[in-house]
Amino acid sequence: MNPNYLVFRDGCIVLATLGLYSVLYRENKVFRFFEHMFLGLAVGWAVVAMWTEVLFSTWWVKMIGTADKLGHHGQPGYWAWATLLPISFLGYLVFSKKYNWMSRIPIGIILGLWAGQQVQVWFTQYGPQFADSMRPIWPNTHEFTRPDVTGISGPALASIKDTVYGSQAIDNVIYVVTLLCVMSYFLFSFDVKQKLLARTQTTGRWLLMIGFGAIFGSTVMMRFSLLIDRMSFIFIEFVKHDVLRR
Amino acid sequence: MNGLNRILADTVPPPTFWNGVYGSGGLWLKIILAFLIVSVALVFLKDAGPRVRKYVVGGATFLAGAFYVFFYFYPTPLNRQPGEMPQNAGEAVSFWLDDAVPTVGQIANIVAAFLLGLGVYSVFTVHVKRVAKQSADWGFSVVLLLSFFLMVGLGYADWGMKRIAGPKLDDPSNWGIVNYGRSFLFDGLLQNMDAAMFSIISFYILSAAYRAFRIRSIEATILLGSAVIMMIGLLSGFEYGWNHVAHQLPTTGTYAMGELTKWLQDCFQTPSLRAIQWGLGIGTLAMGLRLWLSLEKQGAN
Amino acid sequence: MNISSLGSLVAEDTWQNQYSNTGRFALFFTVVVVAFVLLNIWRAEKGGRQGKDLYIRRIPGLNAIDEAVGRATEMGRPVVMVPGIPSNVDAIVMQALKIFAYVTRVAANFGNPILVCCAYAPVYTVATEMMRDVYQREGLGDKFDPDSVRFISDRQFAFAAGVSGLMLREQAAAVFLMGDFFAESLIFAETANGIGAIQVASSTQNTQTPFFIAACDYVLIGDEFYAASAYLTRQPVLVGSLIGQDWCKMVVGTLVFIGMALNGVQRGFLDRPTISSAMQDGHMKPLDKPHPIGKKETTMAYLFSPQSEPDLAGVNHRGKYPPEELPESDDKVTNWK
Amino acid sequence: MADAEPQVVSTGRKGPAIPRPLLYLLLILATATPLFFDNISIPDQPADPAVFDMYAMLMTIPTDRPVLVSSEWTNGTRAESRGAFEALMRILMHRNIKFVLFSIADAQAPPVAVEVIRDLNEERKKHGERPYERWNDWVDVGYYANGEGTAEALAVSVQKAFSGKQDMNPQGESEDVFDSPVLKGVSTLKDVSAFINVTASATDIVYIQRLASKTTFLEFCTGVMGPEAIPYYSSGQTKGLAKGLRSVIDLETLMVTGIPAGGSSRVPAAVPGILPASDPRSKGRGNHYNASLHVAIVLMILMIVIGNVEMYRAKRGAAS
Repeated sequence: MNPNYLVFRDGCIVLATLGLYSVLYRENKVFRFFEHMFLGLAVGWAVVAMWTEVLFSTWWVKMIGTADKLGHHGQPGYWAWATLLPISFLGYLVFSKKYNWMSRIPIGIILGLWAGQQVQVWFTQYGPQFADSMRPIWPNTHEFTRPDVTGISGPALASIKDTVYGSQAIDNVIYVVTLLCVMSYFLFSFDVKQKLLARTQTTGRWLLMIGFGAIFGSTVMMRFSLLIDRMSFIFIEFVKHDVLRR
Repeated sequence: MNGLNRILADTVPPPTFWNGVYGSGGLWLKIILAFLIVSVALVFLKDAGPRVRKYVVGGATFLAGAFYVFFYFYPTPLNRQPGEMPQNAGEAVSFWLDDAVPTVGQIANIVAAFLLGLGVYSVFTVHVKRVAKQSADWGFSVVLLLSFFLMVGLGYADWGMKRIAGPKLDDPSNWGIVNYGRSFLFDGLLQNMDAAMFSIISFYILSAAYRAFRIRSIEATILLGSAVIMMIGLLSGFEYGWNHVAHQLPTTGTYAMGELTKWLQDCFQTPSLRAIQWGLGIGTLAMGLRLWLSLEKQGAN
Repeated sequence: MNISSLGSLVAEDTWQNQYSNTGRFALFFTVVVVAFVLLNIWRAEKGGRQGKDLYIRRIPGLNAIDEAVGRATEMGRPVVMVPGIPSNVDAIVMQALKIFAYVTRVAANFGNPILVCCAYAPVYTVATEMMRDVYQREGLGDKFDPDSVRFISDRQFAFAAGVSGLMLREQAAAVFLMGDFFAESLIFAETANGIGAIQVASSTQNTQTPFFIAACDYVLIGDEFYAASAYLTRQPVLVGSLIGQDWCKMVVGTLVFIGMALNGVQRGFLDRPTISSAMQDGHMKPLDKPHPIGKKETTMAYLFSPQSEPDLAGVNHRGKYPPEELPESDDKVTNWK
Repeated sequence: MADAEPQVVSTGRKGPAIPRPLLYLLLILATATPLFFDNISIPDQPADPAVFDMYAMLMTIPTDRPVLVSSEWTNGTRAESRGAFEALMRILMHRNIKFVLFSIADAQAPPVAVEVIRDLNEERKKHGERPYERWNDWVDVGYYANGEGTAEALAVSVQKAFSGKQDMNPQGESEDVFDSPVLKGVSTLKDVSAFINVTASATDIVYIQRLASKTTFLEFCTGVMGPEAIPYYSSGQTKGLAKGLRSVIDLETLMVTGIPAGGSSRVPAAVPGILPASDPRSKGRGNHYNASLHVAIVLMILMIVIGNVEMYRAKRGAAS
């Protein structure tokens, strides 16, 4: 690519970035300018992508088929895809006072397809997690800590993995208690006047907070790394390399 | 022509009632007929009474969902190889279901894509109105509409050129003004504005942490404590120093920073995430059932 | 087990394969969950007709809705609602819109302006219809402003920029963030906080919930989101479904508890018992050499993953299509020209 | 009853002592300043077993078969994903493993990845190594709009999924990718040595649901996705996992130090490093950003402490 173009492009990017950042100080005209430009570009791209990335390959080509080219075999077209066009366009009747009920048909189809899939995927997604949570809470060895596995391989390693050591049993107790207490917090139709339930629910909430704290902590890294990268773009790639040519 | 022969094996289906040859008059006729028949049927339906309406909407929803439910409960032909025949009628059904899944999976995408026009309509009504009335901020609406049309124009022009020229245009040295224009708008501005907005979050995280992360209740303290431990665990330098000290302790290894964060993750983060997720999963399934069977009252109540 | 006795409609292999793949238990369990939900909906509807009310525990975040809208009215500033950035019209966004319909009803009665920002065109369609419906039902059909439901952009961060710009310019007094939120959650929450708006939030994405907890006034955690519409409207269908969900959670909890105990017993206390047979290719077969029991050799492990390599299970008796029935050959290629 | 259900109310509505703009300026300084100092090196001692497994798996997968690399990131998450992708490419290139590049998340993902490969080739030339050639060493099969369908198809047959795709050969002609040295003889997932997902969106679940069990599935995800990806790693559905910037830093360290025997739970033998510590390439993008990350997180913790001290003081002031 032309180096002058690159400097121009990077300059515009830096301007846009700073323009968007300006909202941190307060809402202002510069931000408003870039915000509207951003929205215009984004909606424009959605319109481009609608055809070029979705409809063209998944609908149009399927409907009319493809020509036979060298090294690329032609496919027949399936006319039934054409029926989706009028059905989809019922959605546009939402603005009609009289026929707006028809806009529910395409939405109903989308919803139905989604709902049916839920029955299909529910167990596949959660079943293995149920199984993994059934952790034994007592050790099956007299040793307390798991030995260091450095340098161990084969059956010996497999045996270590299949053994529940004392410390692991304690961890498993914590695991199961956390799991069941948090689950009890999400029971809605039982009266919490029952002392035991009230107590497990409160404990559940506290344990939940440990989990949330851990999530918070581990996601902070990504947020900061994105900023660091932007700073690297502005100061190193643009100012240092493009402008100062160093 | 090695590639050609290989692809032949199972990708070209035989001609049937349902398909037609690319560009042939027969296929076009079928396409137009299909379009017209469905359109006419829908026009007839428009004045249906409230009862019929309910059945039409509910029926469409039910049928769409029933496919996947049936697919799940009907036996799947495992270990099916290309070119294999079903053993009997029952297995023929499962073969058919298997083949139909990718097709059915596309329908939602396609319908949703057609509905994008509604979104564009919404954007236009707001901003064109503003420009027409010259109300406050109308200049910015002009900016929005202008960048919209530029993006659409250059986007389609670039796509068309790339379809004609093939992979040649993957190389920037063969680019013309249109390709540069699209790349500038998309790869340059749009993608980087995305990144800029994405990175703004870190400012907000800092201010939220300063403003709201306070030891005001047991819960907040617990949240704060585990968050800080995890954050410290992310610092490789700190971890290095900590482990160095931990190694001096009588029981080596156990107090390593990595062990602590891993313990937090395994004993608290994973089970609490799972407990929430299971509840949400059951909730989603229940809501899915209610929607599928149209048990909920339409609209708001 | 020989299932071919069920009839020759379905080949024996197919049945065997099916259930060695997803597992008979998976199908059974899914049916149980579905049945519990439907049964309780039926029970609640019956009870509802007899005027019985079923108990739901208090959900603090939801009591704040009236307060938030009331405050917005006092200040004469709009209520902003964002149903997340879904990639599909699904239960999550429908649920969010149901809660928003309730908020809209309160706002409409107070005569307070609303603004619903959508990130997905089909959602925009549903939202427009629902909100207009609310106004019509309240007899305020003429007060509904079609521009109060807007499509902003389907691009995550363009949406974030657009919505925060709107919040700032309209000086929203109450902000409701419910549904599928991702990284943009904190942008909304902090922007709203910056202008002093009350925020009621909920994300089904667990990784975002802590950010909402840190930055928002009221947060619905996890499943509370699904309980919300039942709590707000007390519709028998929703309440029944919620009770059904509770039953399912109890079943799952019990199952985990039993599995835990059973695994513990089978894997031994202070000693690993030796086993002489194990599951191979979907059948219990004697082992050449007995060995101490492993993690994956318990009843529960077999129940949940009956066959780890489904492709290896079962013998395939299917015939091949004869070559002349195969769709094409080189000279037929031109057919598709 | 109220005490059993404490409310999540956390906003302090009183104006904090440090104004927001100053806070933001501090953060900009904290992240930008360390970037100007190339020679800061912060020690790193990798401890995350998932990263050990990732490196060990990458160093031991067979070299006679290609790997499938689904690159699902664009410049929006360049910070973490580019570093991860570069580390992956360095290892693959070092071991002369051929690869196929594609995406189901974003049409822009393959071009962005190709750009990284171009940059890495420049770097290789500078160090006197042969550039990794398109068509002979890797092919780009582009973007697939229907992710679920593509994953489903890949699970059945790689050939079917990628059929009809073309790439440019060194003579500048378009040719069927299955005629390239990379994909020659590949028909199903059994013919590839690993499936590697470098992702910034939820594509990992799509693959895990449909094909992870049929091949060696490795995942590079962003830091935010980490917590949700861990359960799949611990259940063995994902064989190696790198989560965000910290894992990139760890990988860069492992590329120098290697792993002793038993260090990885999934590969018993010792694995050597591939770069000497003196090689400037051993300080990759991850290491380059590490100092800034440290300063930023320390600033964050500091602000939490200051905020709490302020609250404590205000409370005491109100009490007296």
